[in-house]
Amino acid sequence: MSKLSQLYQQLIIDHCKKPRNFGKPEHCTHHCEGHNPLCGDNISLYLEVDEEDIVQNIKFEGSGCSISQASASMMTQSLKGKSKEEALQIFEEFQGMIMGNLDPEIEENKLGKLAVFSGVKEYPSRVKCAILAWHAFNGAINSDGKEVSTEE
Amino acid sequence: MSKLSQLYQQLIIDHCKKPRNFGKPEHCTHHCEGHNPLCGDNISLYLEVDEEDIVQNIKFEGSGCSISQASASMMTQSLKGKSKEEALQIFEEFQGMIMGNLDPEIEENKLGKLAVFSGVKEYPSRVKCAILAWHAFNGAINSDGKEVSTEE
Amino acid sequence: MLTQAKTHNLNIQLIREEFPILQTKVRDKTPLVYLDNAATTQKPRAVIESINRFYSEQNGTVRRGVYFLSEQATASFEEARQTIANFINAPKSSEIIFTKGCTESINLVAQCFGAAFLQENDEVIISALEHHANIVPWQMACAQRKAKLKVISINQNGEIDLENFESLLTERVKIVAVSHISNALGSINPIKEIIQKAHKFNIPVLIDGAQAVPHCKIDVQDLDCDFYAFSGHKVYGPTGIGVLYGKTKYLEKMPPYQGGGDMIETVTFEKTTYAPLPAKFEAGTPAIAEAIGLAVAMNYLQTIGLDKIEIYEKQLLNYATDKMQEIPELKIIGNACQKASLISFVLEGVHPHDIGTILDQEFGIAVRAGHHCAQPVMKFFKVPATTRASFSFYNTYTEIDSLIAGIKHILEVFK
Amino acid sequence: MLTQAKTHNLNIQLIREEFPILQTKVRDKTPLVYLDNAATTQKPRAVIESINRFYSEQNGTVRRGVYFLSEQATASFEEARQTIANFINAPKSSEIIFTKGCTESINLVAQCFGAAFLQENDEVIISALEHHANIVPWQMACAQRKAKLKVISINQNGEIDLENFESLLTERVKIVAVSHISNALGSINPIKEIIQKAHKFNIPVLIDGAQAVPHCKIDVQDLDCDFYAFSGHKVYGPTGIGVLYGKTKYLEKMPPYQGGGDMIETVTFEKTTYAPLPAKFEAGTPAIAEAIGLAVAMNYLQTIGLDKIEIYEKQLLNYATDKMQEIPELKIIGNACQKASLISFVLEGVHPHDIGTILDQEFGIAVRAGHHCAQPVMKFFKVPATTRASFSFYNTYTEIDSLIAGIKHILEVFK
Ligand SMILES: Cc1ncc(COP(=O)(O)O)c(C=O)c1O
Ligand SMILES: Cc1ncc(COP(=O)(O)O)c(C=O)c1O
Repeated sequence: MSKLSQLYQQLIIDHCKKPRNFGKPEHCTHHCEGHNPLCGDNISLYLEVDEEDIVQNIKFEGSGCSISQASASMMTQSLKGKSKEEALQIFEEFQGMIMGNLDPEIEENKLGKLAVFSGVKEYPSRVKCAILAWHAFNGAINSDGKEVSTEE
Repeated sequence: MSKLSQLYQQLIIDHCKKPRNFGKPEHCTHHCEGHNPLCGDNISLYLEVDEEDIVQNIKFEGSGCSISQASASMMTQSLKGKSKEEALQIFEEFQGMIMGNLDPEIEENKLGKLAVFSGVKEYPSRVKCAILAWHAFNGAINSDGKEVSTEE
Repeated sequence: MLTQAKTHNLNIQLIREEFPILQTKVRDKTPLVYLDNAATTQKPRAVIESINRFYSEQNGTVRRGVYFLSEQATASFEEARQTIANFINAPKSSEIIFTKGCTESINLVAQCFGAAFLQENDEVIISALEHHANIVPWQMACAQRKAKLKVISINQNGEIDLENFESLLTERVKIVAVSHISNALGSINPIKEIIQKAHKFNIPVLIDGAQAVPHCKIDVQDLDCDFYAFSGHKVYGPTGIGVLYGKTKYLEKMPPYQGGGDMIETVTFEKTTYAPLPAKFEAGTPAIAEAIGLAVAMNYLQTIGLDKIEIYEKQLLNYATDKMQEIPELKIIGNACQKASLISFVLEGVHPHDIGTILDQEFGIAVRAGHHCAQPVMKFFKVPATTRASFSFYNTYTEIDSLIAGIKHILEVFK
Repeated sequence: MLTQAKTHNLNIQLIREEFPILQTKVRDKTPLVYLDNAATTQKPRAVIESINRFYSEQNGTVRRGVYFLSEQATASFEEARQTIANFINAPKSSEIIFTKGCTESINLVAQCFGAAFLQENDEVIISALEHHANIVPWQMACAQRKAKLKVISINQNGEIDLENFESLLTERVKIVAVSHISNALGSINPIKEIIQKAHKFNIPVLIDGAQAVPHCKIDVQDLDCDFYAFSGHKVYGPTGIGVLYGKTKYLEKMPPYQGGGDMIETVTFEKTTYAPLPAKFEAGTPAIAEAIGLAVAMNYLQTIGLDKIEIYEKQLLNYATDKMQEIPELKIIGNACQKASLISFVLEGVHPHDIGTILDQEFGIAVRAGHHCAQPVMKFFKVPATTRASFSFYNTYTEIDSLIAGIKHILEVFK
């Protein structure tokens, strides 16, 4: 498999064309906007986190390249139902992988299908695309839930 | 004779060390200040021009390199007693010579001893030194005599 | 075809050999297909060598030294200024000010013209087609001086609306600043008309020529523009150098931009008097090697012939446009009647960023994906970004064929 | 001598071979003796080749491209920034702003710090030793904001008067700007004390390091200066590039300097939001090749070792000073205790301009004659101009002997 087809795997293209968990939920406890001014990618991320710090629901809206869209889509699948702690660990691992500091084939990890993004590390200008949704997640979960609770 | 010793001929060094017509006259009809900001050379030129447009007296004050001082000194010698018209012709010729447009050895001219400055054309950064006094002369003689007549 | 198109007589293969980078391969694999010439141009050997030669044989500072190297450097530097003046037909070389780039040239005018002429409630006119470099400096100047920024609208083809422009012309307007050619769409703007109309109101006009100087002959006297700005690196010259042409009558009334060595005549702690043009606007040691390199680039372009360049690049544009129009999923953004050799486009269902990456990785093709520092243009056309292919006279039909093949491949991947 | 002086262990001949221009002859006749290093320095082969390589293999624009050349250029450019940050021990590379030269670096601070912090009746302190580049920008900023410029006095040795400095420190003072080393006299100023004293009043300090970076190790954290400015061409790097180091806490509060591409996050015609550091202060396409070349120069200096350079240049200074003091007609201007490898002098009865021309013509020696862009210093010492010889580590004792022989010859000519 060429490096490039590794980047543009069918899974990524599929998520890009049919993003999962797309849209604005009726209720949310946390919210964050992400923006990549270099290419105009943007994302609105909505979380519903319960009292036990479990991510009960997670949805997103936005536009951008296939990498950013697929990354957001697969992130929502992967984080739904996880505890805040687990989710942040996966965030760390994902970040490690696309910065080239974690090789999912060798090192233990909880990335699962997200390993499909390991090819991104070869494309410095695309790293930001892949990480955008994750930064939005990090921003949302660490923000004060009440602040965005007006969003219903 | 090397190019350089052609520039620093004894005549020039002599005029630099003992400038002729140096000082401020009691009377003058025309006056002009010249300044070369690049090297700090400066000159004050004083003329007494009579009704028939003859340069009756010409004196200068100032400081600068040997070329500028000698040029001023020899200019005063050469222009004293000349008519305005003649003086301006010599100015043109002098300027032509140091810009390399007039060769005093070949072409007819009224430069006389001033031909000693012909070497200057080889030194672009020194052309301004040689021409400074002459520009002051040109400025003075073309100025309205009355304007500087307060200078007595 | 019965009528014969104008011919350019250029030997493109020979020309390509003059550009060392065109002989390189992308990741040691694919030959480079460089189609991002609107961002920056590649350098001919003559330019690279002139820089090398300057540093190896001539390097000295300018204007002040009484020694050999400095006199040589000063002569080459001022000769470069003259070459550039001739290239755009400026009446005097003292009207050519060296800056670090087109952006700085425009900032200089926004600040210094602003300081001299712009007051509260005055207006500045730009167009809706501008690069950020011709928007933000004016926003800053207007904010400082409480003046207003007015924007000439454009139509769906990406053309400036001249009627709208005329409706904006009032005595409150102190300056008009428009681009000669839009870097986002390629539109060639009717600057001669704009200048004439503005001059009827005695309003001076600045032309942002960053995208024009590499592609067509510029004659600032014929245009009668009051300022003309461009960058060295976009006209086959070095980075770190730009040019501002300005009419003496305005430059003389403007205060200096930066303070320092060479822009002054005398300095005391109480008072400073400024040097004559162009030194007044060139504080500090200038970009000497870069100015010399830029002049070499201009000589190189003149040897090739700007008329020929224009003809050939137009042919490349037409060829690429025709091929692209055959692809149903492709939409060209910007269809001005008068267009430079640049095409902005979007592909249905594929983001420009993905296009850029795949063209680069699979085909070694360099195109630009993004907003091209022209976010208002993107907003107008309601796209977040476009893919832009911009051609130079060293590009070939074969390279355009590669681009088209690449686009078709991408459509396959994303089908 | 019984005590052994510190040794530098440099092989000067090998070093000289790295500088192509040192192999050239002046007017194809005399070997070049380049003693105007304070004006600009010569370039080692590595620097020249890095520029050549950039244009021949890497040239692309930075920050925006998704293709190979642009990614490479961006990586090299940001690596250069990091190299420079390391060289002066800046805590973060985002505190390194690329400018076109030291003059621009100082103007940037004068304008943007001025806009943020300087108000009517505030004061700015500079010293009586400054280059015009560290005078005029402050005069301009003070005039714009109705602030006052105060000048620290110097003594007859050309040393800053620290007591006088302390007497100027009040709460009205908003910034202090002094040179690390004087280009006119060579005095090494007590900047660490100056910074400490200013900080007691919470006043930030800008250091004009144009003359210091080539000669001694700079540690901006140890100095604790708030801004540090220098030029590429004076540290063996290319023309057209300079550096401003600034503490984040000030840079963040300052408005941007120029407007354009890359310094913004979003642009609409109504409003523009600015990019984070350092991009906020780097509008437009930067001097890419020049930044890379400058980093190569810094690596080169580090390979040689700044400690060794300092020792050797001090030896050259001492040697030249001793020899000059043997000439009764020669007077050294500037006798600071701490002095860099630079000597300003006057010869009785001979104007500096004549000295410059004769040294050049007869001996191929390049020295500077003039006011060295420091007219107030000349005024203080009551000389219209001086002759200045400034040494680099590529200079030799033999070259100094030539200089001394030249001076003696001139005295003969003018006897
Ligand atoms: C002390 C000092 N400051 C500032 C400058 C200005 O540097 P540049 O002309 O490279 O901007 C110089 C150079 O002449 C200098 O010696
Ligand atoms: C139309 C236009 N104006 C101005 C600029 C700014 O040029 P630079 O970044 O070289 O200063 C550009 C380059 O991107 C441009 O295309």
